[in-house]
Amino acid sequence: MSITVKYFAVLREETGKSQDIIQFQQGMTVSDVWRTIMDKDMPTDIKVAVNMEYTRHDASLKDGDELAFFPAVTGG
Amino acid sequence: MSITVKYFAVLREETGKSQDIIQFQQGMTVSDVWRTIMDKDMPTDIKVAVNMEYTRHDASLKDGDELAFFPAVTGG
Amino acid sequence: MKVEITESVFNPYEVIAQYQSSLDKDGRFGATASFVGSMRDFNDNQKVTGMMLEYYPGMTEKHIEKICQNAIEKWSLLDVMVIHRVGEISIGDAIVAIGVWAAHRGDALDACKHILEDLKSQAPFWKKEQTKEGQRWVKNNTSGYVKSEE
Amino acid sequence: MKVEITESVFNPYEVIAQYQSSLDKDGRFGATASFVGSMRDFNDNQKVTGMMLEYYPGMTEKHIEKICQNAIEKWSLLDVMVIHRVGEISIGDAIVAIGVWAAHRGDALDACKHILEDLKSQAPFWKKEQTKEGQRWVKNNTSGYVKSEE
Repeated sequence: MSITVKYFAVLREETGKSQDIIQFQQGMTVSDVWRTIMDKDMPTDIKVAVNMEYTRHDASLKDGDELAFFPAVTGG
Repeated sequence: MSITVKYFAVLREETGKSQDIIQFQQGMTVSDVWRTIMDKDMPTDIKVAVNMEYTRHDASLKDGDELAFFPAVTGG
Repeated sequence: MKVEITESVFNPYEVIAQYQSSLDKDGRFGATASFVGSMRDFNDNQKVTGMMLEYYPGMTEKHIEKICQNAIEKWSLLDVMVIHRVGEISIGDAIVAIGVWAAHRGDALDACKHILEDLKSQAPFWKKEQTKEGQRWVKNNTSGYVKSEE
Repeated sequence: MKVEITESVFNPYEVIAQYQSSLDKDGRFGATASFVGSMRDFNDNQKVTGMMLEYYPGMTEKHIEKICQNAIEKWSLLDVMVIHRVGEISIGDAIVAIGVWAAHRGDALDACKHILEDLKSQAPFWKKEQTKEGQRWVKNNTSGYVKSEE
């Protein structure tokens, strides 16, 4: 019963890690995970993907999901 | 005192020639030249260049001009 | 700026890459937009087997240079090149290649499209297609979109 | 369709020409639009000396494939390829190359621009620039036009 959490770019640097494995709890949303890990509310400009698809901050999670947090993208 | 007249594409084929040299007459316009050579009025869809610049059917000519008649362009 | 009319088969990407390497502007351009027009085997609902492209030596080059110069002034471009084939052309051959170098992508892409549209509507070239039923002069260029022809 | 992420320097025109020669669609496409984004030595009013490009392995490829698929459906395209560099990048290096093959020019050019804009606004890549004053994460992509930055 776990969720993989990935961090990219400035978030990877700020947290000092590229990945966490956290305990999955029934009814957990994306922003619940952020609050659990960071101990503060999730800023509105953070981008989120679940299982490599963009999603909303209030999206519900399920056991085994891969969650990713990252800033605005700057490729191309 | 002459004007060089060039024909391109279907006009070159219809007239059976790629170039004429005609006598220049004071006050001559592009459509006057057409009428002199073709013995009929100039169709509105014929394109005209004088000295390699697009111009109008009623443009005046001067001695030594290079005049060109051609259909709609289809390059690219 | 480079404008070239050629009777020979050319490899458009080699020509663009070669011209770029002559520019000595590495680090200044962030965006290159290019367009290559090639000969299709189908036009106006008919199978085409070959083509002859006529032009107006002198005027054609001059007019394309003017089109490029206008684009350089309207957008913020670092350089532009156009190469256009004339004479006898086979299926699959490149007919035209346009390269546009700019600091930014929007300028490069918009200018490339604009140069192409100006070239197609104004530059003195005339296509004569070979079909099974014989030869025919192309009357007008198409709109540029599949959907508008359906 | 081809989507590739690479850590190696690539020659964009060679990649586009090679992919085209693998297509076996000579005579079907009349139009190829391409875009190459290269690393500039200047951004946001500062001299840049190098760059690191981070991505999200798996999601990045998947998302670019989706962008291409959407474009293929919206316009009438014959094929699309995207190659994007990641890792350590030097001034003048190609960062991204997009190739779009279509029967007609409008479809190819419009789709190329659209794919690029989608890629820049959505595909998970992050640039960290090296300047004399140190490293900095790029916060947002520019609008794409010189004029909007003046």
